[in-house]
Amino acid sequence: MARLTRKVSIDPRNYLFTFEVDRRFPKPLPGQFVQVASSIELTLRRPFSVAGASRPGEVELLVELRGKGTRTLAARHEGSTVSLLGPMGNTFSEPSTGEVAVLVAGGIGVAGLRYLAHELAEEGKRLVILVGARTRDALLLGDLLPSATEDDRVRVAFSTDDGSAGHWGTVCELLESELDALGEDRIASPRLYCCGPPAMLREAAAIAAAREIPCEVLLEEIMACGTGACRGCVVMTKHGYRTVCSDGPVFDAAELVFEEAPNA
Amino acid sequence: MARLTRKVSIDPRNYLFTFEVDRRFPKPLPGQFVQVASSIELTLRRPFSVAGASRPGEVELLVELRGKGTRTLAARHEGSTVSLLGPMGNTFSEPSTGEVAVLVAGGIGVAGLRYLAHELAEEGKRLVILVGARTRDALLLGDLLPSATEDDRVRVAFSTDDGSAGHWGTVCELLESELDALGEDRIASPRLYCCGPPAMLREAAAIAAAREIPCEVLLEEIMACGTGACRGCVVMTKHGYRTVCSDGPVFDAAELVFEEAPNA
Amino acid sequence: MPDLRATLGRLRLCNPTVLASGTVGYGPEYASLIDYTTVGAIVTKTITPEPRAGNAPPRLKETPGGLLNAIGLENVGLERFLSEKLREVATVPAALIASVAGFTVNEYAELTGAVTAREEIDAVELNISCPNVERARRPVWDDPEAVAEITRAARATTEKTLLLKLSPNTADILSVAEAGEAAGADALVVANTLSGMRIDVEAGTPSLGNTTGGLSGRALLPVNLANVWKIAGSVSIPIVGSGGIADPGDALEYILAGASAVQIGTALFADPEAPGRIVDGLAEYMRAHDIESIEGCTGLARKEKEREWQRTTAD
Amino acid sequence: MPDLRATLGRLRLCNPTVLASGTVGYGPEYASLIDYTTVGAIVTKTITPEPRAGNAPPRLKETPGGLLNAIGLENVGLERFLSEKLREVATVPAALIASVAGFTVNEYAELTGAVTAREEIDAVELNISCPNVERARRPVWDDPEAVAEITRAARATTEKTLLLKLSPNTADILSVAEAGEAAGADALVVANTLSGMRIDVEAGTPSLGNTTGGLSGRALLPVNLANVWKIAGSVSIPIVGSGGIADPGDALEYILAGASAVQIGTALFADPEAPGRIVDGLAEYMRAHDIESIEGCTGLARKEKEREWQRTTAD
Ligand SMILES: Cc1cc2nc3c(=O)[nH]c(=O)nc-3n(C[C@H](O)[C@H](O)[C@H](O)COP(=O)(O)OP(=O)(O)OC[C@H]3O[C@@H](n4cnc5c(N)ncnc54)[C@H](O)[C@@H]3O)c2cc1C
Ligand SMILES: Cc1cc2nc3c(=O)[nH]c(=O)nc-3n(C[C@H](O)[C@H](O)[C@H](O)COP(=O)(O)OP(=O)(O)OC[C@H]3O[C@@H](n4cnc5c(N)ncnc54)[C@H](O)[C@@H]3O)c2cc1C
Ligand SMILES: Cc1cc2nc3c(=O)[nH]c(=O)nc-3n(C[C@H](O)[C@H](O)[C@H](O)COP(=O)(O)O)c2cc1C
Ligand SMILES: Cc1cc2nc3c(=O)[nH]c(=O)nc-3n(C[C@H](O)[C@H](O)[C@H](O)COP(=O)(O)O)c2cc1C
Ligand code: FES
Ligand code: FES
Repeated sequence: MARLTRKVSIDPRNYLFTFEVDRRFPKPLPGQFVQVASSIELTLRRPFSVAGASRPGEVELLVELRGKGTRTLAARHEGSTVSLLGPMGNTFSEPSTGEVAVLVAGGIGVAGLRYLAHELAEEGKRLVILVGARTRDALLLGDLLPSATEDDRVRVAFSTDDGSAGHWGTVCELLESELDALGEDRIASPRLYCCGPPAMLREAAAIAAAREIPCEVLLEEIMACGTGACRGCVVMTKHGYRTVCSDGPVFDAAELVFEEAPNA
Repeated sequence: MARLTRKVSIDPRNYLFTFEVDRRFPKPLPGQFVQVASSIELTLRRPFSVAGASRPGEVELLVELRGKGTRTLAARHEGSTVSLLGPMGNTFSEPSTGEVAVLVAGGIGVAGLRYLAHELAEEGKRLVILVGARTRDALLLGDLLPSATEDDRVRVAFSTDDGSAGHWGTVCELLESELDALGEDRIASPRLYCCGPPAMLREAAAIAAAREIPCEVLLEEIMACGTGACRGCVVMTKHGYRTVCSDGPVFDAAELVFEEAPNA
Repeated sequence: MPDLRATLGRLRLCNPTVLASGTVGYGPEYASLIDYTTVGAIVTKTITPEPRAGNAPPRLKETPGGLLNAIGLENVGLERFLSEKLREVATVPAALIASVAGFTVNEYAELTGAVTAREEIDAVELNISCPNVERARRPVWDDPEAVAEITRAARATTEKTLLLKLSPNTADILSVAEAGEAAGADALVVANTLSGMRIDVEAGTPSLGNTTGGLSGRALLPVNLANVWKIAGSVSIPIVGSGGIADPGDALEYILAGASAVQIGTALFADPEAPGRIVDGLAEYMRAHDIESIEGCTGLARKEKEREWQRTTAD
Repeated sequence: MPDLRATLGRLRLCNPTVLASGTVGYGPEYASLIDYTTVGAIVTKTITPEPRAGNAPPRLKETPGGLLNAIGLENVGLERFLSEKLREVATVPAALIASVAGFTVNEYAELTGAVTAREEIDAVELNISCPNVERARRPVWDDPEAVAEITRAARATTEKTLLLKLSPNTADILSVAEAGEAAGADALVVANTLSGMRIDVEAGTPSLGNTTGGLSGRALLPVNLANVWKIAGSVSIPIVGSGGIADPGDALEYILAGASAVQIGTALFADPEAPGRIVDGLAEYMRAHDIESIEGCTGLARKEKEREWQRTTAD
C-alpha cells in the first residue's frame, strides 16, 4: 500500500502524483514501472513508468488521463492509500563515457524518460532532451525535466506539430537535426533513449538504424500480471515474442520487429 | 436530473438526503418511490421511498447503507447531480373520519412511512406512530417523525429488541398493546400502515386479520424497470403475482400471500 | 443528416435501434420515460399460447456488469394479447415486433399466424432461446434441425418480417443460424441471455427463486459480439445484435462486426434515454468518419480485417 | 481452526484454493508477489507437445467486469517443460498440477504420461476447452464421446489425479461431465472461459490480434456457477469451480453450489493476495456458521433447496 501524498494537475489532461511507499519497496531503476490498482471495478491494474524516485520512500508518476483507470486515479484525494506493485521490468543501458544520451520523448512519453533524465543529469552525464508534442499547451510537461545548462552539458529542445513552440514539426525531425549537429562533434557519440507513440518509436528506430546509433525504446502494451506469467503483453522481436513487462519495457530498437501498424 | 442539496448522516448507517428536483417532477404521494442511479457501474437503479416532499421542488430520502448503491450515494458531495426517476408506484388509502392511523415501522421502514406521517399530521388526522428497532442507537430515526402532541392527536411510541429504549420487545407487541388501548376508545377505529422487514409485516398483517382491522403494507423487492414492464419485482397475492413497482408498493395486507420465509 | 434507416426483410426502420423483448413489457408501461419516437422498433414481451404466471420471486439479481433475470415468461397469453394488449401496444409510435414462444412447432406457427394477421404488428420474433424454460438435455436452440422446423412452420403463416432470436448457450451458433436462414427467417437476432446464477451465501440458497436465470447487460456483450462476428461471415440475411448495448460505441461494435440493427434491453433500466443517446452517437460517428448511411457501417471491421489479412498474405 | 483440507482423487490439498492455468505461468514468475504457502495447489500454463509462439498481440482486452485474453497457448512445449521449467515449478511450495493440451487423443495420452512420470508433478489437468484453438464446427469440448476418448487415453497413462477442465461454450455441459466421469476423470474443473470479443470502433478492427478470446473474471461467474450447479447433482467425483472468483463470498458460492475446491485466476492480476484473503474468509464463514470442515460446505445450497422443496411439497 502506498499513500498518495501529492497530486498536481499539470494541465487538465496530465497529473503528477507523488506516492509515499513502504520501506520494503526497492529503489526503482529508470525505465521500471509500477502496477496501480486504481478502482476495484477494474479487472486489471494500470502500469505507469516511474517518473521520479529521487527521494527515498517516494515514487512519482506522470499520468495522462485516458480512460477509467487514469480518471479514477486522478479523482483520488491526497492522503488516500492506493495499492501499487513494483518496481517491475528492466532498465536502460548506461551511456558509456564519451556517449551523449539523447532522450526522445513524444507526448506523455516524457513520463518514461523523466526519471532517467534526472538520474543522468545528477550523474553529470552529457544529455540532450528532445520533447515533441502536438501544441504548446501539451508541452508543459517539459517543465518537469532537468533544465538546460549553460555549458550545454544538458540541452533541451522542443517541437510542436503546430509550430506554437520550438521546432515546427515532429520530434524525429528535431532528432535528425540534433544528430547532424552532434555529428560535427567528433568526441561524443550519441545513444538514443525513446518513449512515445508507436509511429514515433518506429521512426526513431529507423533513424538510429540508418546512422548505426545504439537506440533503446520503452514500449507500452496492455498488461495483466506484470510479471511475465500470463504472456499477455508481448511484442514481436527478432527472437520471437517477448513480454513488455518482464523482458522489457526497455528494448534494444534493433531487436524489435516493427509492424506496419494500420492505425498508427 | 436532481441536485443533492443536503446530506445529513443521522448515524453511521443512515442518511437523510435532500434533492432539488425539476419543475416537471410531479408532487409525490405518500408511499411512492423514486429510482436513483447512483453509479454508472451499477446495472440497476435503486428504489427509495419518498420520505418527505413537503416543500415544493424538494424530495427527501432516508437511506440505510446496505451495499454498493447506497454507499456510492452516500459518497456523493452536496451540490452534485444525480439522476432520479419518479415518483413511481401507488399510494396509501386515506384514513376515513373516525379512523386513527396507526403507523408501524420496523428499522429503516420509517423511511416508507415518514412522508405519510407528516402529511397526516399536517391534515390534523389522529395518528399513532410505532417505531421498532434493534437498539436505542438505531432509534434515532424517530426524531425525523412528527412529534407527539399533548392532546394525544399524535402519539409516538418506541420499542427496542434490547430494551435500551421504549418497550423492550418487538414493535408488533407494542402494536398489540396500542390496539388494546385504542379498543377501549369506542369512537376511533384503527387503520394500520406498516413498513419494515418481511417477518414484521407478516406478523402485523396477522394481528390486523385477527382483529379485522384494515391494514396496508409497503413492500420492497429488487427492481429493474420500476414501471411494470419487466415483471421482475413480483409478490404473490390472492389474485396471482403483482408487481411491487406498479401494482404497489402499497398492498392491502389481506390480499397478500405471505410465504413461510425460510430465511426471515 | 446521415441516413440511419435500417431494413429487416420487408420492415423498414427509421433507425437501427430496437427495444428488446421483455424489457419494455407491451410498450405503454414505459411510455412516460422512453421517447419511442427515437427508436426504430420495439419488441413485445414474449407471448405464449396460454397465459403464464411466471417464476417464483426473487426474479432479479444484479451481478458485476450484468443482471440475472428469471421472469419465467410471465405474459397474458395469446388471447388477451390480441383482445386487450394489442390496442395498448399500438399506441407506441415505432414499428411493432411481437415476440412469440411455443412449446411445439405447431404453437409457433399458430402464434406467428395469429399475431401477424393483425395490421398493428409489423413483424414477429421467434424466441427459441429463453433459458428459463427447461426442456430435454439438448435444448431446441442447440439443434439446427429443430430450429429449422419451427422457422419453416412460422414462415408458412406470414409474409411479414420473421426474426429468429438465437441463444448464446451453444457451442455452434453458426449451424443454428444457417438452418434458420435456410428455413426462411428474414433476420437473426444475436442473441438472447446466457444461463447463469448466483447464491446468497448467508441464506445458503440461490439468489433467484428459479435457481438459474438469464445473464444480460454489459457482461454479456463480448460473448454476443463474438457470436455476431461468427455468423455474419456466413449468412446473408441481416443480423440484429443484442446483449449489453448501453452506449453508442457498444452499438457500433455490433454494427462493425456485421449487424444491421441492434437491440437495447437492460440498459433501459438505468437510462431510459439510452436509445436516443445511441442514435445521436451513431450519427456523430458517421459524420466524423464521413459515412453516409449506417448500412455502410455494417461489417466494416470485417472488411478492415480482410484488408489487413490481404496485406499480410501479399507480403 | 476449521478444517480446510480438500481432496481431489489421490491429491490432498491443505486448502481448497488452486491457482488457475495460464494466470501464474510456471509459478516462479509470481513468486515475489503471491505467497504460495497460502494456496492448495497451482496449475501450470497449459503445455502442448511442441512449443507454441502464441497469438499476435494485442492479447488482452479489459471489458466491463471481465478480461478477454487470446494468448494462444504460448508455451515452451513438453521437452523444455520437463528439462528446464520443471525445476522452477518445483520451487513452488504448493501442490503442482500440470495442465496439458494435445491436438490428437494420442498426444493427450503422451503428455499425461510424460508429466505425471515426474515426481514433482502431483496431478494433471486436461485442457480440452481453450476457445482460442479452432477446430471443426463441433468442437471437442462439446462432444461427450470425443472428451471420453481423451480422458480414457490419459487415464491409462497415470494413477495420479486426473482433472478434466470443461468449457462453458456448450449447451450441454452435463453430458460432457458425465462422459468425463465415466471415462475415469478424478475431478472436473468447471469451467474455462467463454468465447468473446471486442471491437475498437476508432480503429475499425477487433481489439484482440486474434479477433476472439476467452472471457474471464467476474462477468463469467454467474455462468460457471450455474454450470457447477447443473453438474453437481449428477456426478459423484469432486468439482473444482472456476470463473470470476475474487472474494471469499465468490468461492463460497461455488462451494455451496457443489464444488470441493476453487480456482483463482484473473483476480490475481488485481490482487496477488486474493488466495490468502479467500482462505481466511472461508475459515471465518465456517466459524460463524459452526461448520467444522469445508467439505461439509460442499453443495449446502442444494441441500437447502432440497429441504425447501420437501417442505413445499409436504404441505
Ligand atoms: C510499461 C508501461 C509504462 C507506462 N507508463 C505510463 C506513464 O508513465 N504515464 C502514463 O500516463 N501512461 C503510461 N502507460 C500507459 C498507461 O498504462 C495507460 O494509459 C493506462 O493503462 C490507461 O488506463 P485507463 O483505464 O485510463 O484507460 P483505458 O480505458 O483502459 O484505455 C485507454 C487507452 O489506453 C490503452 N491502454 C489500456 N491499458 C493499457 C496498458 N496497460 N498499457 C498500455 N496501454 C493501455 C488502451 O488500449 C486504450 O487505447 C504505460 C504503459 C506501460 C505498459
Ligand atoms: C419500493 C421500495 C422502497 C424502498 N425504500 C427505501 C428507503 O426509503 N430507504 C432505504 O434505505 N431503502 C429502501 N428500499 C430498499 C433499497 O432499495 C435497497 O436497500 C437498495 O436498493 C440497496 O442497494 P445497495 O446497492 O446498497 O445494496 P445491494 O448490494 O444491491 O444489496 C444489499 C441488500 O439489499 C437488497 N436489495 C438490493 N436491491 C434492492 C431493491 N431494489 N429493493 C429491495 N431490496 C434490494 C439485496 O437483496 C441485498 O440483500 C426500498 C425498496 C423498495 C423496493
Ligand atoms: C427482465 C428481462 C426480461 C426478458 N424477457 C425476455 C423475453 O420475454 N423474451 C425474450 O426473447 N428475451 C427476453 N429477455 C432478453 C432480452 O430481450 C435481451 O435479449 C437480453 O437481455 C440481452 O440484451 P441486453 O443485455 O441489452 O438486455 C429479457 C431480458 C430481461 C433483462
Ligand atoms: C491470461 C489468461 C491465460 C489463460 N491461459 C489458460 C491456459 O493456458 N490453459 C487453461 O486451461 N486455461 C487458461 N486460462 C483460463 C483460466 O485458467 C481460468 O479457467 C479462467 O480464466 C476463468 O477463471 P478466472 O475468472 O478466475 O480467471 C487463462 C486465463 C487467462 C486470463
Ligand atoms: S502482463 Fe503478463 S506477461 Fe506481461
Ligand atoms: S421492476 Fe420491472 S415490473 Fe417492477
